[in-house]
Amino acid sequence: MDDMYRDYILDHYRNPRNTGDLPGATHTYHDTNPLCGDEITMALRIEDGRVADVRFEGKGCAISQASASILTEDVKGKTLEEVRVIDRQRIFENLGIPISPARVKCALLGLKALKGAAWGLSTWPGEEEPAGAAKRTGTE
Amino acid sequence: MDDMYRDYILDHYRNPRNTGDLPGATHTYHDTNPLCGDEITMALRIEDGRVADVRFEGKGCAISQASASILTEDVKGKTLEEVRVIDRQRIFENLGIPISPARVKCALLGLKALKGAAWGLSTWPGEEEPAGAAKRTGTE
Amino acid sequence: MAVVSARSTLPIDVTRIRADFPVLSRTVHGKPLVYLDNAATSQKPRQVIDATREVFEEYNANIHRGVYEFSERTTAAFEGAREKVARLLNAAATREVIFVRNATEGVNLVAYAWGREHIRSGDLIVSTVLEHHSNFVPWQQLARDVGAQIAVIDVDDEGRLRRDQYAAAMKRGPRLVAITYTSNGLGTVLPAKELVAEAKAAGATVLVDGAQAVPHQKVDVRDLGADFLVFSGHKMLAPPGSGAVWGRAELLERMRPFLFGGDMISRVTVERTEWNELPWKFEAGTSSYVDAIGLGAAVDYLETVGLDAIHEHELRLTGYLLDRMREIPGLTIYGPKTLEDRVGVVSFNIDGIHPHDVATIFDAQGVCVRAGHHCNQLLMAKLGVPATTRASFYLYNTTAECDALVGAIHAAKKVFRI
Amino acid sequence: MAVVSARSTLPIDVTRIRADFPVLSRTVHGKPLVYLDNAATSQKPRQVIDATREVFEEYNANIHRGVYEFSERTTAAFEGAREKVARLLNAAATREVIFVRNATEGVNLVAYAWGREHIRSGDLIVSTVLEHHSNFVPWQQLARDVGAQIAVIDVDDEGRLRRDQYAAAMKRGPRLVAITYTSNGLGTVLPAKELVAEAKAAGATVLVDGAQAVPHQKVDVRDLGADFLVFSGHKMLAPPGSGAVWGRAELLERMRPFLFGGDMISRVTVERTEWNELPWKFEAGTSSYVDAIGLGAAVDYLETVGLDAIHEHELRLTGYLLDRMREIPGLTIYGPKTLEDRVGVVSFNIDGIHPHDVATIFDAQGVCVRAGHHCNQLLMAKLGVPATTRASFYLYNTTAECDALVGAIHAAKKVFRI
Ligand SMILES: Cc1ncc(COP(=O)(O)O)c(C=O)c1O
Ligand SMILES: Cc1ncc(COP(=O)(O)O)c(C=O)c1O
Repeated sequence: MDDMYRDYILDHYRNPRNTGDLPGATHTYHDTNPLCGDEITMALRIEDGRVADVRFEGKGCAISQASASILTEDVKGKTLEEVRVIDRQRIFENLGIPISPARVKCALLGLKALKGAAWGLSTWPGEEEPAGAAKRTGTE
Repeated sequence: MDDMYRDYILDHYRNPRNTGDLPGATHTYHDTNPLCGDEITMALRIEDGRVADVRFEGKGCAISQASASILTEDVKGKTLEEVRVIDRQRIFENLGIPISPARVKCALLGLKALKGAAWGLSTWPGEEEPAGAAKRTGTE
Repeated sequence: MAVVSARSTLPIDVTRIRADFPVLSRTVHGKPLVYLDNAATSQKPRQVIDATREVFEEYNANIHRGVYEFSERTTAAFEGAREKVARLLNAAATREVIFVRNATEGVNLVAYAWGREHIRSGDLIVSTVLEHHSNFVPWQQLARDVGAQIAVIDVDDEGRLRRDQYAAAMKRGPRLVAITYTSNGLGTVLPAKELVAEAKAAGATVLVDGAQAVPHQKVDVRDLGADFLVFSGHKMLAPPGSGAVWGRAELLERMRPFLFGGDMISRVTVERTEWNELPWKFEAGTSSYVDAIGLGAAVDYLETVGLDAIHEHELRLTGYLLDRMREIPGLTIYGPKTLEDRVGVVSFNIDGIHPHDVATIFDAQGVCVRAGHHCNQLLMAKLGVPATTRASFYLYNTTAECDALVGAIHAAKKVFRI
Repeated sequence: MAVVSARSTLPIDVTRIRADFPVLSRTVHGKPLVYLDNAATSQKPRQVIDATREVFEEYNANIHRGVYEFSERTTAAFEGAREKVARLLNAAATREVIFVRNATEGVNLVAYAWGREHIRSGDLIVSTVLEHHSNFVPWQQLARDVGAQIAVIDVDDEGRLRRDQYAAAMKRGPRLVAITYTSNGLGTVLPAKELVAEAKAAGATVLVDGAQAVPHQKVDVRDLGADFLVFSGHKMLAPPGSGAVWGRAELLERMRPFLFGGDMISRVTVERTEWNELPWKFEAGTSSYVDAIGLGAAVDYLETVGLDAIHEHELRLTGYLLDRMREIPGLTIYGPKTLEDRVGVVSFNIDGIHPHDVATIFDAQGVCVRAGHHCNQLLMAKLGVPATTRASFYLYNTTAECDALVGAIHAAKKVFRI
């Protein structure tokens, strides 16, 4: 487990970067994972086709919050083209920890909110699960 | 199989006793086994509480037709009280052959029509299956 | 009567296949089992039995949302089965496959969730006299409730659909066409693709009952062109409790759910509920996930043998049996006279013996067939009989079993002194 | 962490019981499995697994109407399972037991077949904040469709039903009361018999969701006095795909069928259909007969151990775990503080750790629990949390497993440096 809940993950969870209101935000999107109640709002200020600033607000598990926090660091200053190619693999690499199938939705919630903010899209290149992966949904 | 389709069964099937119209019938009842399309009409002439005459008409499998034919022979002349006590066991004894669970409904169709004729009842003492017996119904 | 192995000229290796089915080596009344009731349900190979037992013994947990390894494994096996079914049918997307108990529930799902929304008073529903009750009664009841009409297309003397009547019905602008692919009563294979095309051209929504087709031949939903297809797993080597509705995603997306409860929701408040995504929107409560995993294993098995080979094998058996039966006097054989439009099912009557008596005598020989109306009362009315005796094949049947059936027919005639 | 055997003071012989469950000797991430997700689904004993395998290997055939020995045997096993369920519930008649896939389908059956006939605009439906989505969303949707109202009775701070609110709702003359017996989210056991009596006195029809009660205690429907009871087999040692609606025969007789198709008819013509008798009138198409046979074997198993003994065993485990957890700082435990009104379920949160993280860390220790809203979003809203971590017991659990859970809580706090 120390594999997964490493110091930097817990640090991002407890001290998330780039949080709070984003004055002058040009794009904002709120997304939730209703299965666990995780919520993330991503706000972007896009200037000249670049992410001039990014902030998020959220609550939820360590994985979703750390993942979103790391993602904001990753996208700041990037062009929209560079942002577009961020895929699930990149998120996993950013996290640098093993993500079990049940936790994939947690890890990707920030990306989903980001893409919603940037494009208002509900699908995002590279966000889809690869064939063969089982999706998670909620029952007992 | 020769156990089951004995000469007297086939004889009752091919040359059913007491068939045709019953002039002066006081009680008539038609019943079907929709699973196989078997049909039987029982007609009784009750006089002074006795079965003065009985006739049936039907079509269907050898078991249902032979059983009805034998039953008519059994009840002729009986009092209603004597008729009332005829139960499934009596039918099986009258038939004198092994009846597998799937054929029970065939064997009892005549009794069902008879009781319907005599009492217009849908249950008959002793007709119910004993606890533990599975009923048959129709699907593929 | 021993069941001998199939000759090497047969398209599949029946001896090897039979070894996979434990039940096929059982005896009935001291005779080797000759199982010819496959249109009712199929037997199961060890691979399917083991797949279901493995879940229970190795990693069982409830699917979806479980944040632990067993639940992840069970979920992966369940969703993997869905992908296998989607591939088998060549569905455009895995989410077009909804697991249901059986074909019957599938038709009802469409009748409730699509039909009650779209079929209005005065609308026309087109059905056929070949339909199993499961693809007729739901529409009859819907029509009754909303005041729609049903046109029941007839068959000709050989049990082929009356294309003239069908074409005429299409001119009346039906809202829904609900037809079977293969008749369980006669073995008639309908020209489903053509019928679907005519119906689509007429503007109808089309449901195809694939219960007797998906187990026995390659069915490609994209090629077929219908809107919905239903089938049952238990008729294709899988456990009862498995089955699917395939539907076009655009339609399924717009449909309101049918059953409400756990797993099919995304958010519930006192006032309102938001639905889950496809396909889970239609899968309320704990699915029969072990049955579905069994269906996945059954699909693997069928694809390994090959559905084209299975179809060819059944064609040969059907031809062989029809030839042998035509030699026997006093038989009425129903359905098409040629193999062109029929497969896998031979319905018949022995003159002077009721089908129930036939089946009882066959049983004493170890030969299992159906006797009855086969949930085809409209067809029985058309044939003018209350019931027929029906033999139906699957991949593990042999010509020796056809011979056993022929022997049983002679035995029945002997018992009845005919 | 070894799972040690239960002491002889426990009401059942857990060591012997555990030996019947193959999965319980498996390991997860190298640790012995500690399965504490029984409210989601139960594990299966060899007796159940073998009963289902035996069908497939020895005598499988489709049930009902088959005029041959295999079909008779399968039918007898299937109908025998129904009798076992009827006896378990002390039903007045076997035909009051209808097999369905799960509790969810059961509620929907009643909502469609009874509800859509009897609930009218302006009528009142009474539900509770404890309901599983499966016993809430069907009524919410029905209410929406017909313009009825829903009153959702609240719970007090310990998760006990607000009897004052309930009594007030009864004064409003509800048409239907749909309540759970035992809460899957908190383990609260409702005073079902009293609630049913109040509802009946108010003239309501009453459905009781027995999904978390029937597996864990003796439920006697005649004593309970309700009109309908639903439950799922998979939560009581049986395969998923099995479950039942029990209903009072007078009501079931008058209800129109829910699903239409094969087996539930007695006669079909183009114009109309006559229904089969109870219970088959409500069982359209090929039933999950192997799952149902598994349910019969599960009932046998539970009755051999004894439901009172199981209940007592779970009470002790619940008490033991609550005591041990109360020693741990930084935990919030939901539900009644005493054992009087709770059993089998312990829902909690570790301050500062989200339940999903808790479950992931537990999994690494081999401890399987649920993390989430448990299909109880109304309850979560009431508790003011998006999710909880939930441990739930069954007959095979041990105090050593409670200790393992406590160890996992400490491990989670350590991982999170709390
Ligand atoms: C109280 C309660 N009702 C209903 C259900 C639904 O059960 P199923 O998913 O088997 O239909 C559950 C299962 O979690 C439950 O706990
Ligand atoms: C053509 C056809 N449709 C539907 C069904 C119904 O299948 P199930 O009973 O599995 O729902 C059958 C089964 O006999 C069938 O042959």
